[in-house]
Amino acid sequence: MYTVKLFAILAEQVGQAEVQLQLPTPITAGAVKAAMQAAFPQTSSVLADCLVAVNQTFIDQEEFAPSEVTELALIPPVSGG
Amino acid sequence: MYTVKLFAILAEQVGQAEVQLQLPTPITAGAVKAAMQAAFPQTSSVLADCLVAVNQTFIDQEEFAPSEVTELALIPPVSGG
Amino acid sequence: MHYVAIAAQPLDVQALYEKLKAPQFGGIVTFVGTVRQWTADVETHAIEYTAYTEMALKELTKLATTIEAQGANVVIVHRVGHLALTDEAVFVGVAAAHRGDAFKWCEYLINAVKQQVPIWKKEFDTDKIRWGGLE
Amino acid sequence: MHYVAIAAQPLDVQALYEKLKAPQFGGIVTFVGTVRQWTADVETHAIEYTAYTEMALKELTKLATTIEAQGANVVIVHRVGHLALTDEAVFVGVAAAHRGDAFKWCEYLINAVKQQVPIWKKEFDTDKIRWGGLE
Repeated sequence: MYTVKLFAILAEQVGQAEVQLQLPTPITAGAVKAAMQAAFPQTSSVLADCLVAVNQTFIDQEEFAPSEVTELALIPPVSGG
Repeated sequence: MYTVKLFAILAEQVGQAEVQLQLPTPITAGAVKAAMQAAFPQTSSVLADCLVAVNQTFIDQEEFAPSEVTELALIPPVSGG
Repeated sequence: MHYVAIAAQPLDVQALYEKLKAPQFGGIVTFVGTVRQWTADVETHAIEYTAYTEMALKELTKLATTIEAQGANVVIVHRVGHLALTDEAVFVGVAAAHRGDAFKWCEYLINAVKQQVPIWKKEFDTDKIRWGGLE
Repeated sequence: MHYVAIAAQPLDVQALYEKLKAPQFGGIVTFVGTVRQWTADVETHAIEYTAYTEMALKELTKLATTIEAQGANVVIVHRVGHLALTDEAVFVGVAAAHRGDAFKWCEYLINAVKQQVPIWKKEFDTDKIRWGGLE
């Protein structure tokens, strides 16, 4: 099980600031979003617009071995400024 | 005789903040600069780049009757900011 | 040297401006974003900002160092917490030798902050609550 | 409402910034020009600014009202007198509803100030005295 940090509307929809998710190897952005959607279907529409961050860096198509992953996060559309 | 205000390098070259000049009618930018050059030839090279202000507004080709002229000034290239 | 921060307390605009000053940089451009009352016909009362703080600091540092490498001082601070009308949400400042660069880099930075730094706003409007970026 | 001035005393950046704030204007861009040490290989120690004050105020007011008519608050203050390195020579601030306008108008205003407002600088450089605008 991996801990995935949640923020903003995503954290509100789930009622938690982080969740535990089962993920396949290698870890990819698509795998994190698919596991989140399966576990918390109410996040589905927001998830479509989320990015994934591994170790506090946005990822796109990269693949990660479990040993490379220290911190996972789902990033809803940002709106600072 | 008309009082003409001087500023910056022009005031330094003449050693005065204003001068008295005889001007033809109508009053024009060209006439002010020509009279200044005749009276103070040492200002010649700076004068070439000066503008003239009548009543605190830059003038170009306009002509003024004496009764319209409250304040005359020679404006060296500006360099604020 | 750049200064970046995620701040839980009100922004001290004067103190942030002072960090930018340097004898070699004669042009200082700052952008401050404040909580605005009206967006078209939607009236806003307050905004709550949250951040993924560690990652936001990393992103801000990347942005600041990229610009500073071109010859500039950069300060970026984003507020989090509950903000009222006219409260400062973000300060972006650039000091450079020439004003054209300072304007260009400051505008680039605030646009980049809005696009890629993990900070979110929850807007308390008269009609309802809105999450920024979603509608 | 705009605020323009020719100031014999040091500029209070914080106070000038505060004049710009308004609930309807969420983006505030300011430009501050300070006395810079190096211009290419010329080293500057100090600058003395003088102005044709009454006319400068008229020109600043024209500039400010033109921009404010498009929906903005404008503050422009230029210092006169003897300034040392890093002293503030000019403050130009624009508050607008949208940041793109605030950046565009602020840059327009500082360019216009430099081109058409009767203010002059006498630069005390290591090698000699230079009048701005002449070489």
